[in-house]
Amino acid sequence: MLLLTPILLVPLSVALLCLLVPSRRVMAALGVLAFATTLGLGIALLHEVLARGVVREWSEFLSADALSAWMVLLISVVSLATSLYAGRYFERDMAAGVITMGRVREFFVLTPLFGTGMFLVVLANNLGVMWAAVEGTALSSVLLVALYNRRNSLEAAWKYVILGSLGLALALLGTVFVYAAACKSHPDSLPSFNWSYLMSVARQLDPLQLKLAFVFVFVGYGTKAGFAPMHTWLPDAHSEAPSPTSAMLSGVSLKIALYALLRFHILTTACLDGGPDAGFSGHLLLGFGLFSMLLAPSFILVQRNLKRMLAYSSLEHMGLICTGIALNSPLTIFGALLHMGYHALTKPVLFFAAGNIHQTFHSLEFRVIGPGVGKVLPVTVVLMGLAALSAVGLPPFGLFFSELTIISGGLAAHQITVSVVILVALLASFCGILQQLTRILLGARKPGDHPTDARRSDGVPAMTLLLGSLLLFSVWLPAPLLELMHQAAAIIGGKP
Amino acid sequence: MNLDPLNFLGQTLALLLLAPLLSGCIKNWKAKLQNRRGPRPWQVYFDIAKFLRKDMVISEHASWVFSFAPYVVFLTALLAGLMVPMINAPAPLRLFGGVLAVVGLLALGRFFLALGGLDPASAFGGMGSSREMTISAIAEPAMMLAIFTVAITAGSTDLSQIAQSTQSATWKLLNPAHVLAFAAMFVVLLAETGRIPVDNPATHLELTMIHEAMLLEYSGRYLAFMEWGASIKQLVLMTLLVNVFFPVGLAGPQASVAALGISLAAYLAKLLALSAVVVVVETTNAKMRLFRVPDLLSTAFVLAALALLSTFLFQ
Amino acid sequence: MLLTFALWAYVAGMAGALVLQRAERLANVLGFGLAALGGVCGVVFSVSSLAAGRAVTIAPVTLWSGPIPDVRLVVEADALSCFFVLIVSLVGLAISVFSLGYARTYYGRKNVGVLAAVFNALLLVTTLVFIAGNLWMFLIAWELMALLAYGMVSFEHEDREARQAGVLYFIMSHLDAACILLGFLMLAQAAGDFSFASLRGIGAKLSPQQRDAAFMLFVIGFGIKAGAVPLHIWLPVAHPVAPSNISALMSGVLIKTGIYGLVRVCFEFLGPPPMWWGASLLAAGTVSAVLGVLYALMEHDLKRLLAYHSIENIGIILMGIGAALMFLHTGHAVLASLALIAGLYHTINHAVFKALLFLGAGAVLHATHTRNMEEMGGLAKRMRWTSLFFLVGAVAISALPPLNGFVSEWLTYQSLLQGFGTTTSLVRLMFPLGGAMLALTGALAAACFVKAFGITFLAQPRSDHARNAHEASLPVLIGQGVLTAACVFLGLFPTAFLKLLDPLTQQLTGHQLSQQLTLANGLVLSDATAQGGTVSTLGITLMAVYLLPVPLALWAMFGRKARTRIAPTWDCGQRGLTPQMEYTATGFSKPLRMIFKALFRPRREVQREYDFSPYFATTLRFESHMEEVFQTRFYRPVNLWLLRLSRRLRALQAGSLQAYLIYVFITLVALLLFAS
Amino acid sequence: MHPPTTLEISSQVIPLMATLMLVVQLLLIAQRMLLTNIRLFAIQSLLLSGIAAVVAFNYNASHVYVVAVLTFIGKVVFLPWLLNRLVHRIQIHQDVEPLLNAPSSMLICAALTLLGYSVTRPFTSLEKLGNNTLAIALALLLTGFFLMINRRKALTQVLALLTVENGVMLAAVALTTYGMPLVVELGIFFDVMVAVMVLGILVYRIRENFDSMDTGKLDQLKG
Repeated sequence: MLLLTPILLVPLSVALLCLLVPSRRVMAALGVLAFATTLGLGIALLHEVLARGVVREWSEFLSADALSAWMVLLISVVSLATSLYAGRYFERDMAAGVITMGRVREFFVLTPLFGTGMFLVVLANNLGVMWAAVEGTALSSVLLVALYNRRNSLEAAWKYVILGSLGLALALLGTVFVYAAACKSHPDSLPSFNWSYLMSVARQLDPLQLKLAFVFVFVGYGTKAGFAPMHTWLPDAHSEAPSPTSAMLSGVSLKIALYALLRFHILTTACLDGGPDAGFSGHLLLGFGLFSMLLAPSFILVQRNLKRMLAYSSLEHMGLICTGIALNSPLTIFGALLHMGYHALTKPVLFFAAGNIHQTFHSLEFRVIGPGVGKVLPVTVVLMGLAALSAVGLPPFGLFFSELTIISGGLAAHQITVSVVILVALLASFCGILQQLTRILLGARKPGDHPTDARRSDGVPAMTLLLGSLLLFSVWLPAPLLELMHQAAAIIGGKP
Repeated sequence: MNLDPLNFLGQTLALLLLAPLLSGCIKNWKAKLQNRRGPRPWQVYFDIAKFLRKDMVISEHASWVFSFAPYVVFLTALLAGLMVPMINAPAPLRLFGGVLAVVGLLALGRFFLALGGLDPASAFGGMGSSREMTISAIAEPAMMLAIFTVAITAGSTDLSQIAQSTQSATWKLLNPAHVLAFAAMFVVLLAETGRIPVDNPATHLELTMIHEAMLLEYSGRYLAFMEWGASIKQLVLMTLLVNVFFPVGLAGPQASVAALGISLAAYLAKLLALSAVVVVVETTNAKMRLFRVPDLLSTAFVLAALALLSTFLFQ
Repeated sequence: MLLTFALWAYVAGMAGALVLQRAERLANVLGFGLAALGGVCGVVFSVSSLAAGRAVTIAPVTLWSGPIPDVRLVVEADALSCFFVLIVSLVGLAISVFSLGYARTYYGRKNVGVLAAVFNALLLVTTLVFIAGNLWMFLIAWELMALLAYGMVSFEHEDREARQAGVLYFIMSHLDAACILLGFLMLAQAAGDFSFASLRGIGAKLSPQQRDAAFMLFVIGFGIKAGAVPLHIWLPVAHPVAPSNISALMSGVLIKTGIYGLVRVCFEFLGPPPMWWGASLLAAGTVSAVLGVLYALMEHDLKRLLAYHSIENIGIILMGIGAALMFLHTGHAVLASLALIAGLYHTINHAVFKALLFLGAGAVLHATHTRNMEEMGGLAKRMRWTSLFFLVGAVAISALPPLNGFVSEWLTYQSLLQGFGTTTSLVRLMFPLGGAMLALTGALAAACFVKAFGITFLAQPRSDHARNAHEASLPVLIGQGVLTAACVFLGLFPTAFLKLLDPLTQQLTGHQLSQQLTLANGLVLSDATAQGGTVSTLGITLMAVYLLPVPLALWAMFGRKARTRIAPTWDCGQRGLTPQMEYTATGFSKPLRMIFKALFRPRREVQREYDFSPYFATTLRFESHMEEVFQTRFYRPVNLWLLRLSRRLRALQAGSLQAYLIYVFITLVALLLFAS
Repeated sequence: MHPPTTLEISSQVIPLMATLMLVVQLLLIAQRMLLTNIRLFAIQSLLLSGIAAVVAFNYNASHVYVVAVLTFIGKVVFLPWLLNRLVHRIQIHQDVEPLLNAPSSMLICAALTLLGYSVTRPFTSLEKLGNNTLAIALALLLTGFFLMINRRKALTQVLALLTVENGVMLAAVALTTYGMPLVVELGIFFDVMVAVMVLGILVYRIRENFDSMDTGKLDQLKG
């Protein structure tokens, strides 16, 4: 039976349906339904992949290996939580009159499209199609960022789209180079542009050309994945988008771009392996990963806006994941993949909580929110506190384990400076997040400053779902999932 | 535990009876040196007896600590005294503690003395205890260092042991380390017993008194115990000095009666000599300002450090 | 298994208190009751297994193995663990009893359920730290401990001070966790495994540079946790603001985890120590001791004062441990054991009397609603028992005979004195000088506690709060009573207690000393040498009792007819003494402040308003500030520098799209040039 | 097989047209009038589709014809029309003000072209069409990039982006034997169309909200 096709079609059809459906509730329900289905399909895919290795459909046009399956799961979970949260969220927005029904519809149409795009990225075998899909996600998310049509959101959207599409143009050039290299190795016929095929001929490709190609792809997809110094659009977009979108952008979208980059990384490594500049791509990843990790904390330390702070924390985590992959030992790659997962479960909670705070206090500026949020939104604050603890990598949450795995892997690879840098960066961002959150969450309200329209139970289902699964998977991972991740790590490590 | 009752009783009596006489002598000689007639040496006995007989006036603010303190002061001084060899080397309580215990017990006494000074809520008492604790605090390191010097060479903190090894041939009395330590210890003695130039036992002038300020609210038998304890403490420290740093003629264990007699004579002689020195120092010097005292004590500390260094050199 | 039972009791207490948090009385009783139960079990367990002299009491047990390869949680307990479990259980027991009464003050104000739950959780994770059997267990328990303590420090988060203190504390704890992690990972790389069992003696496999690096990391990490100067910066800030029972736990037990870690690492993992390890620890200990007590003297906030004394005592403990390491280097194992015993003995002593003092401070705080000593006074009459307990604690911490502080410091002195002979290098001068500094510390501590007790409990009340103070409730008194009893026991019967340390020294240095340390069948404590010094606190006490008849007899002889009259204090003919005329805490420590001017750099502001002559001021305002030199010279500058740097970097994100494009552009060009 | 003559011709023609594209690009950079910019872009795209056509003719690769046609329809006809419409819709005629003046931007572009050549030097391409065409493609991309930095108006930035796209397409057509697989080409094409529409929408909204298209005004989000 077909697996990959429905994963693409379900959200797509839901998106089209939402164009017609009259009521907001139904649209929300449809969204939940769609991603619940994809989640189920994802799990099915997991087993399929474990059974068959690689799942192909439409004559290899779509193919899924362990890595893709893992990403499919991440996308589904985050999107599911997002659509769970979005219903109540927009209900309040409409009640407050900050948004029209038309815009809400736009959201419920675009979000599944966004999802479809991401699914296509991870399922497409053809690198060109993958590029097109990434561009598609970018375009759909741009409109989502601009949803509130405020000055700030438009500014953010503009920066996002310009930097994004520019980066993607570069990525396209890189992709073309890769294809050119393929053509060069087989001048007679029109070679297939499938990743699987390219991998098979990787050794015959011209290393110099591939290096150049990787540079373009790296800058291109790196911009989308938010590596410093190409990250500049990230805090703007993540902070100005409606909170559900922020959650998706931060939770998966970045990782999708990273995924696209990884495909090329694997290819390049396979090609350059043993050559004069083997591990070229790895070095780039390492350098930029560490740079992002070091840059993020200083912005967190003097941050004034809640969601921007969260965005920078995402930058930090992307840097760490990148570093873990670049260290290129099975353990660190595994740790990085695990980190992706835990981060995907953590960050949305923080953004949802930020959304509640935003809707209650009508601002994200720390000084406006002021101390003592806990007195107004106890439940939100407790959940947010837990998520924050996870985000700064404290036990018993999984990020603690994945971070330590990466660090110790770094030491094992005799990269002691790398490990030290990672520790320092994590420590710094910890300080920042801790003191900023303590400042607003704890304490007593200023007299006479107690918002009346505080709704205590908003978004609790979504948040508890995520946090619960986070806690569960921190202490216990089902064997198939573990196996899947080990295989994915093997793929990245170039030992499929 | 080998506690020789005779020795114990003898030394207790000696401490109790000798202490007042000694301070009496010092008072008397001081007067003489200042061309006054001065009180008779045994006047102090009468004073104590008088205090014991008198009614007591206790401050309304004072708590139980106030009444507790005199006994502690008196007993700690006495106990400390029993650990120092006076006439024959194994002091009665040698097993129960050496020099560290002596210092500790005196410190305990001082602790409660200071509390007793604070208790009646009078400004003088507070001032007195504040200064007392300050001075003792900066005197302590010098004292310890001086004691370490001899303790290290003797390889023990047991005073009798130190005294004996000091006597024995292996040890030259004029070892520079020894002399320096002695000097340091002497300065500490002046500070600890509240003598000019650190404190003036004869004055009740508010701003200069230290020890007396703490006793200001005491009367009757409490005052008696306080005074007596103070004089015992003085005796103990002097004995420490003469017998540990200069153990000439000190009788060893199981000494014959004659030996004991000689030892007693030697002890008294040394004691009187030392008191004479103290008297001379007191009359020839003026009292220092409180914030000059640290200079004096730091000199003592430096002397002790030098002593230590020289043991290090000469070993 | 008693220990398991204790742990489950903590878990149950935590869960129960959380569940019942609506019914606060029930939560209080259940939570702290179960904590006390767990404490009892812990004490019995550790004492029994130490008395039995078992080296290994719990063989490694794997509790949980995680998704990631070789991430698992292992617990094991040897003699060292047991000793520290004893500390945490004993102190925890007393504090839980105390809290039964103390938590009532929070009824209706704060969530008592959470308080009780976190208290139990703290006891749980602290115990786990001590019985951790591998790196992961240790780190997780360690981090959770920091997290929970953070929650407790900012428990009364309504006031800003508490929030900031919490942040500072958590940041420092995280820093030490990072150092420790790195150190452990360095060892684990050599061992190829994370279990403590495989780390034993692993230092031998490392190069000297690596060992030194690891040692430095551990010293910084555990030093922060223990609050050794100059890493102590968080301690006097964090401990006072927590609820008093938590302060007691933090100061009594939590900082000991640092000591535990140091001992564990230095004596078991890092292998034979070079001289400078011990020497540096000894030096650090001396500095901490002296500076800690000096800063304590300047405090008139009762709990801050106690917090600074924790720094001092940690210093004394470190002196013992450092000396032990030096002796290990010079190959005097027996002497090393003596020094180690001194250090560990002082560890438990400090745990006991510091907890006692904090509990007393808590009772006073509850009675007077202030931590400022200048507003107390006269409490000895109003809180007789509390004052008695506090006095015992004060005497003990001032290292005065016959209580436990004296005993452990006596042992420290002895080991230092004998240390002089162990080597001929100039280093040996450190021992007597350290001893002298120890003496200075002791004397200053005595001064400090004369002030603390005298100003707080004696003389006239200085405020209405103090005037209306009342004795604390029964559980509060019992809690303090338990610790007082412990102080007395540890003080009077050291030889009995030393037997418990035998398996410990056997494990760490391979020697058992309690026999050699005991004379006259247990009455007398000796220093394990033939001619060396001896002391018997019990004997001294007995002698005091023998001699008590002397003054009594004199009284009987002369003063039979003497009567006692209560009268006002002599007021120089003024009309009545007012509290304003009493000596203040600030005034009491003034002489020392002047003597150590160079260190304290006090700043004073005097404002006087007068009508015709400055000598007849109408109003007088006096202010005196003091800041720690480390704060002003190191921590603040670094902090400011970081913030400035961050603000600079902030300019990168100035909002101009052109600038952003240029970043990408430059990156691209640079990479192109780099690639081709 | 193809008659050699055509091959020779085309091997002359293609670099020529590519160079012309670069020239147009330089004109774009120097040129200040918005509407003229749009026309120039149209011309550049025309050249691009021309190149595609020539390549297709050479190898009579049918799907490259498709590319040529699509490029013509999309970039020569549709987009310029769309942009013109947008320009009229939100009446802006005043000329665009670059950050750097024309001469210095020229110099920079020259440098960038050099960079393009130097980077592409190492690998001589598959066959006679490719080599310096690739260099030109790279130059187009970099100069387009620079153009984007150098312009403030939202619309001109869109134009610059499109020229970058052109550069990429040139590479795609010239570098690979028969262009990219059709599906990819289609995907790219539609993406570009959609992108331009999205950009148009945003430009429109920005115009509404800020009463200007000066992206210099979009600097509220800091830190």
